Amino acid sequence: MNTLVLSCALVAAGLYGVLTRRDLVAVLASIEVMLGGASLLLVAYAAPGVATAAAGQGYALLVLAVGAAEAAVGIALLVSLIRRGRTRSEDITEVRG
Amino acid sequence: MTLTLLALIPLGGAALVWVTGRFRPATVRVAALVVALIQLAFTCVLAVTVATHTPATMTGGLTSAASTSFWLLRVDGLALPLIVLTSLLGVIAVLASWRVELRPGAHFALLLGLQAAVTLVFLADHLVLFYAAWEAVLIPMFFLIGGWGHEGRRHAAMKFFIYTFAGSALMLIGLLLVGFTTGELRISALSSGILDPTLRTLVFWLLVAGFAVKVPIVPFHTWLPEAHVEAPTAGSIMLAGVLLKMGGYGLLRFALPLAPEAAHAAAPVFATLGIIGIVYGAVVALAQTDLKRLVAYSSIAHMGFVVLAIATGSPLALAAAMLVMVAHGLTSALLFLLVGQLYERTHTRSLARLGGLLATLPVWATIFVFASLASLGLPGLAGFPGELVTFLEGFASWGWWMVAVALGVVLAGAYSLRAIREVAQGPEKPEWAGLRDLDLIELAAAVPLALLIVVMGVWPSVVSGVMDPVARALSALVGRG
Amino acid sequence: MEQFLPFAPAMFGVAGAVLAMAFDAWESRLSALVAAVTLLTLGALAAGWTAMATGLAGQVLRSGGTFSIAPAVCLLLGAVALLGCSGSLVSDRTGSRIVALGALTASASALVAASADVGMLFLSVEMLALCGYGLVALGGTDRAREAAMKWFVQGSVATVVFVIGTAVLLGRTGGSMRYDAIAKLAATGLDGPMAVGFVLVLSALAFKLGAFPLHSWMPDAYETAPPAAAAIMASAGKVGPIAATVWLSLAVTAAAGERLIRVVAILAICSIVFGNLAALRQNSLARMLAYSGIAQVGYALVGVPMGVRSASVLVFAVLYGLTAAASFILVEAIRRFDPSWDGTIRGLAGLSRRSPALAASLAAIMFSLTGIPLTAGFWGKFLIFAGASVGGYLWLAIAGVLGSVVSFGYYGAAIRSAYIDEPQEPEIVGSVAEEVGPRARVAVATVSVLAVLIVILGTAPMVSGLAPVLNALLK
Amino acid sequence: MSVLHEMPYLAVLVPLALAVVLAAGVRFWGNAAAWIALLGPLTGLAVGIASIGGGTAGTFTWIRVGQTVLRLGYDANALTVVMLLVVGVVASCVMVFSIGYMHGEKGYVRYYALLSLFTAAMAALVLAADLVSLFVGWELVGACSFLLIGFWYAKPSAAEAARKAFMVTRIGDAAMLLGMAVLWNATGTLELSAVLGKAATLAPGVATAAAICVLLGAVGKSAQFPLHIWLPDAMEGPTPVSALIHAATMVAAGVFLIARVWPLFEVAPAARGLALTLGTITALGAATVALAQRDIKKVLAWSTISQLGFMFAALGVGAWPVAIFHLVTHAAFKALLFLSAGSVIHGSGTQDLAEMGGLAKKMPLTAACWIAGVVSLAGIPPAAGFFSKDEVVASVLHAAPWAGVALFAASALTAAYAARATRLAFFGEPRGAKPAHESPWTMIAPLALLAVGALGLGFAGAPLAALLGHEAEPLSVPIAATAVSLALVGAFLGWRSARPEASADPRFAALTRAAYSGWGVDAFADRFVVRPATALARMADAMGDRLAIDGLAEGVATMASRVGGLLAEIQSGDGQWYAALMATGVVVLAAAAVWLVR
Amino acid sequence: MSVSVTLLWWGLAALTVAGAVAVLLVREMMRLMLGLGVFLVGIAGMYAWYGFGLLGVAEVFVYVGGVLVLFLLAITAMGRDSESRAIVRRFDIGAATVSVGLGAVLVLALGGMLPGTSPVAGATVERTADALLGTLLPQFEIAGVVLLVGLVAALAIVGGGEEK
Repeated sequence: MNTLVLSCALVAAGLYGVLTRRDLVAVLASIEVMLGGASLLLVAYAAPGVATAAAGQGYALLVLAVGAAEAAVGIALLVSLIRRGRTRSEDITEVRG
Repeated sequence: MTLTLLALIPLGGAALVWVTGRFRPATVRVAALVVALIQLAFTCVLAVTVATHTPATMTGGLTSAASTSFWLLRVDGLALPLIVLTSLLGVIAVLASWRVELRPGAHFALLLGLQAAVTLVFLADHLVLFYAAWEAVLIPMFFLIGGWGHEGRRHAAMKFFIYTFAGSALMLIGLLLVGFTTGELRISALSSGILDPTLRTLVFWLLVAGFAVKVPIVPFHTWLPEAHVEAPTAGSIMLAGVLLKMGGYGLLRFALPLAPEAAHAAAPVFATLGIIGIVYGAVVALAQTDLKRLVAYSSIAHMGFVVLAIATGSPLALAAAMLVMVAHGLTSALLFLLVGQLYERTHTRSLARLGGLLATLPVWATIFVFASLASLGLPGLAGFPGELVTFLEGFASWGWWMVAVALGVVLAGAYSLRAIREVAQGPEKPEWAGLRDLDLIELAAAVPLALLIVVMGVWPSVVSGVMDPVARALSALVGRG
Repeated sequence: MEQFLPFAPAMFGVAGAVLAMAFDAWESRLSALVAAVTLLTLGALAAGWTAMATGLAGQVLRSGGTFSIAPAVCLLLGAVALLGCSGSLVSDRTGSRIVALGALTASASALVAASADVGMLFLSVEMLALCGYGLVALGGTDRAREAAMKWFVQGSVATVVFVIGTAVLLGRTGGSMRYDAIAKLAATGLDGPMAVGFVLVLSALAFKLGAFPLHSWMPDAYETAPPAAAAIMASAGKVGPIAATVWLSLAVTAAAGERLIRVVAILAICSIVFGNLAALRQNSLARMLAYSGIAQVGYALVGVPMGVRSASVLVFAVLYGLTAAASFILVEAIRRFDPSWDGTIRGLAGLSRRSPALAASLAAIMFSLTGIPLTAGFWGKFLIFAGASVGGYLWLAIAGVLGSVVSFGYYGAAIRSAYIDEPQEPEIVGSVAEEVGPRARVAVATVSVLAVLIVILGTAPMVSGLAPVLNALLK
Repeated sequence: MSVLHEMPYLAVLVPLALAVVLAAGVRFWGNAAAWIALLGPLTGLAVGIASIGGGTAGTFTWIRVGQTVLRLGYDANALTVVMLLVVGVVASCVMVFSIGYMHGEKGYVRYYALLSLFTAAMAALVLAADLVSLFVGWELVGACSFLLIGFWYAKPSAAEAARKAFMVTRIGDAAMLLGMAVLWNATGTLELSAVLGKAATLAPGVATAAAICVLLGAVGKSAQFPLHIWLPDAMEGPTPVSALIHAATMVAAGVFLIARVWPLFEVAPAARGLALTLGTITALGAATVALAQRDIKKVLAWSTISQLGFMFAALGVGAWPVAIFHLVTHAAFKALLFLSAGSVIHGSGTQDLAEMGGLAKKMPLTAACWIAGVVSLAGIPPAAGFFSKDEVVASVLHAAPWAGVALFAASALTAAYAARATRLAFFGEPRGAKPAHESPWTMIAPLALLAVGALGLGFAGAPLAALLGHEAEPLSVPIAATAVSLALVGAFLGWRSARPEASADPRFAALTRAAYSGWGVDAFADRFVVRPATALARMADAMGDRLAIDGLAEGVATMASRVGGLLAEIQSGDGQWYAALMATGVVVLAAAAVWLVR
Repeated sequence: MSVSVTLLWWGLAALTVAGAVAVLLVREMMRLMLGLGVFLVGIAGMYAWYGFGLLGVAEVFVYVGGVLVLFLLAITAMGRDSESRAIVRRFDIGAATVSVGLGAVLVLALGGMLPGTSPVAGATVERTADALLGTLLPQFEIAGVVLLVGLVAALAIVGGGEEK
């Protein structure tokens, strides 16, 4: 129960950050928080059964890898924006309608 | 094979004409005329063959037992008159657009394509093929209105397409329910018993949605005047002449047989709408200031007779529905043709500006007077038999409500005579002095129609006879036989 | 070894991408393009071959029969899109990167379509997503980078949602997340967690599809991405997720999920309404296509709850993918043909006179997207709505057809501009078209071929019939 | 001869063919047209003569569906023969007369083509053996009347008159359609023999309804109150046309129709009563109006209405043979009067009584013929009019005294306006602007022929009645005496009160004006029927069609695109809002899922 | 299960929550990164607590050693203008509702399916390796492809930034 609540709380908190932080850096960081909470849930569900544990750890590793790749891409995007001097979410509201 | 040819001749002709248009624009119209005439001749031969054969039906297409093809065709007394009408008006439409300078290749190709699609609607013996043809009709019409229409063509083309598409979309659902609950996609195999009783009313109204817009039944008619006013002459001819008939055809071909009891239950509604259409169309026509709009509304009134006749449902009445459809096909086509020829000369359709044309354009005006009299249902001309029979039979079912129809008859006189008064009669206007009267081509378009209008008036059984067996079978279904 | 056969098609694509990157290092974009296109085509052929040889069933990737069709189509569409946009791909500096990421997108989508395991699905979907961010960013403009960033943020949330779903399913199934395992479990009855797990994964897919309300990235992305990228994302990039949605839904709901599957119906109706209405007011052709894409996804989802009948969804997806690719290649072609074009629908005025071929293709494509008979698009909708109306979702079918009616409001507007409207300024384009002509030629040719194909696919069944699909529907 | 006897429908086909021939060669025939056209009525005449004492009948199938058949039939019975003779004679006279009258007119050939067409239609009407073909003829004569009244189409007044004539009669025709529907519904056929055979067995309500509908049709055609308003305007047409269509034949068709379907009225007393009432009102009212007219043709027009009223009254009391007798004599003397008027107009160049006077000296022959007609009209023995009108009055008086009295008054007024018009036109000082001249022989000859008829036909009463299978009532001296004396008194007063100057006797100015305007029926119709109808139409178009119905359709479209605009607003460009949106979606879906599998 | 283990759990939980809160609220970027680092370590600890030592280690290496560094580079590239502008907060309430809603729905829905509460020795490195090279081999390979894609995408983005 505790873990469930904890990870859900982390996800919720991360989401809140994603939705409210203005600095894109902070937004990306909040995403990492969400992801962390989610993979914690994955681990927690996988842990008990001996059979699932291995698969769980495997999957968790894959998720981790993917998360890293995503983070890399995200930061690349961030940098390419920063180069144009746009670091905050209100700087990127041009495309609309 | 024969029936397949019937659909392919205009289609191939369209391609041919289009190609010709790329290289020899001058000869396009001749090519188109030749194709249309071949089609007409072919249709007439076929018509005679089928009509003299008993039972008066013919099936065609890829009908081998193993084939799962949608290409199934069939002609019977219900389709035959309309197919002949289509081929005839095909020729007239080509003649009517003889002087089209703007991209003639495309124009004639679209005309022939339209003709092919409409013919296929009446030929189809497979639900999917029928629907495909039904929608395919919209495409050439859309381009005809949009490409060769008048000032408001942008809006009119879209409105025409979307409005009628809305109706037929619901119709599609109805057809799908029919086809996929019964597993039977052959139209000729759709008998009354085949459809699950709980579905019938639903299916009936879904189908009617499509047909009602096409007929059009008041109050789903407002696309018609706009489309007519903006469409080029040939477009109006095909639109009034055959496209509207698709609605009546659909009602007779699908709505009645599939859900007879629903149709029987809905008969009062349809009778009411028909009567409303007759009176309302005439009343509104009376107020028009644009000649073409006036004719358009007269179409609505006439199609009201079709609806009323179908609602009445007795064998004679159903035959009358066909009579009115064919008669209106000829009359309105002639009227739109004349209006178009007039517009080519005066570049106005405003009743206020026209007048005195009996002196200016005697031949044109004489034919116009003739056509108007035909449109008000003068005995001896095409309009009379169908409307008379509808009236007689309608009284049996709807009693003194026919007083309203009688009023409609009077009003029909009112707007037709108004048109004559404002356009043909009155002092000659200097504004129009020196307009040239109809030339040979234009006469070649108008005179045959006029003659056929007389023939239809004197010898209606040429149509009702073919319709006879179908009419009896149908009205037996709806329990009025 | 045989379990790796299903990889082969996608791997061709990946190899193509790698080659493209390599060639890019030597700045030889043409060879990069050729390599990618060739390998994608080979991949498609390979997938087709695995379809022939049924029974090759990997553990987590399936192939054979219908499971190979979607991947084949993804790869083929990728190839076609790249070919169609070769003009800019060869000329622009970033061309080869677009080629590489495009090839990867196609491969990823193929993997998505072939996945038979939620974990595999997760990975391939992420792959698809990463390609997407890259492709949009390659638009090179600030708007493009902005759109990519926003998409990335939403995409990350989707990833998290997917991970949670995976976690739940993993915990439920105990180790294996293969569809068949899930189906076995679902057959014993669905409980809350199971349902949530499924729905979370479904949401992640819906996000890739761009179903309302998970659609927001689509208009921005399609509008700002280079046409080639948009063409691939809108065609190949959609077919995979649609197929995956069908397989997953079948696995979860075949046994006991009739009620649960209504969530898909909700998504469908929302997408149809929103997409069609929002598209009505668009000026930019690409953006209009994006919004209409939301509606199209809605139609596809209409077919998903049909259980066994949902095979028709694949037909729809394939035909839609074809048309969508054609539509974005068309955008590219018009740009090439007439550099002065501002990308708006109104700007198409007079196209029919400047380039009859392009105008005719535009008409065919738009009619096909509307679902008018005699075009390929009709059959997709026909089958979907047929299935829905007899499958107990009549209201969805009616909503769908009415949506199609509305859709002509904007598709038709495009045709109207191209054929009916008079161009505002007298056309100086004639001369420009001359010198642009050669560069536009490939694009125009591709579009024309696709348009012809659309019409042939639309008319041929009139004669040939659709026996297999119809039998599936009629039973 | 036998051919004509076997194929009475030749009376239709020949003039029809001639009409087509003439129309085809409208630029080619020139003056020959008259002689070609003349063949038509002569054929009719011949057929009539050939069919005296039993003609042939037959049918063609028109529409057949299943068992139900609509046939077009012809039947040359006695009544038909009489009408054929009348039509043949009058039409021939008119055609000959027109040679002179219409000489040099633009559209000379068109004129004769239309006359032939009319002859054909009229023959079809009288030959009809069933209501369908009768209605065909009925409408076609109406159409011909429309085209002939509007012969001078460039003249707005003529065009208006033509439209009015067609519209008003069409109201009656619509009613007649209803009557046909009633009969078709009740008897399952429209063949007169069958219908009339079953007439006795009809439910009284049905019979009355049908009879009244048919009567209304007749009222429209025969210009009875209140549908008489078209006839005076119809005088815009060429005068010979007025003589043929609007005096002798077409307007009499109503009388013929009722006589033809008499068994129906036999069982519908209400309809008979209505006929009597309307007939009497019309006879009296129209006579008073005629008294106040200044246009010689208008006088005759109102006189025609009045005389038709006499016939309807006779029909109303069941004396249909009498009505037919009066129809015949009236055809003779009224055609005569119209043609004489035509000759006068031709000679003096005006048709305003105020500008004539003293024409008797300039145009003696015309004057003589006119006077013959007037005498017959006024019912002075031994002219034909005396006998027929006397029989009418007698029979009406016998059945409905009040109506009889009214008719007495009417005949007195008849004599009065006849005398007045005669004096103003032919006697006193010449007031005409330009010198009048006598007309050519082609115009006088028909006049002479008709004059003979107008004076002599009175003795045809008995044979006619015999032909129609009745015996004529013997002349009742007291009634005759009263009538004649009344007529003389009326004539005397009319003669005295005749004052040429435009303004009437100041004492009766208002009265005269009211009478002149036909007691305001026209104005009433215009204000309470025509204008409201037009206004309604405009409103239905503007409010109903454009605003409401089309507005709804268009409104849906606009609304859709409006909503579309609002929805597109959702794409605010704020990425975090997008994320929020999608997160919300996920939450909702998850909740929905839990709820669905609960 | 011993009290110490439970306490350890609570300690780690506190650590992660603290880090998360920092990420949510701290304005100054460097401190925020510090918070993120704390959070990641906490998570890694949780993995380890569940007996997924390998995973924990990987987490530390990849994230703390990789991702976090990237973040720092980005921040340095960004310069220090970040907190110069006042933090305007829109639809906080909405965001809060959505976030809490998501959490709540998940908790409620998954309430019936509690995760493990105690570490097990199931996921040994060997077993995991077997899994990865056995049943999960396809996924493992595709994960490699994904990383490749990430590389290409990143390259494309950063490299593609120049023109126009």
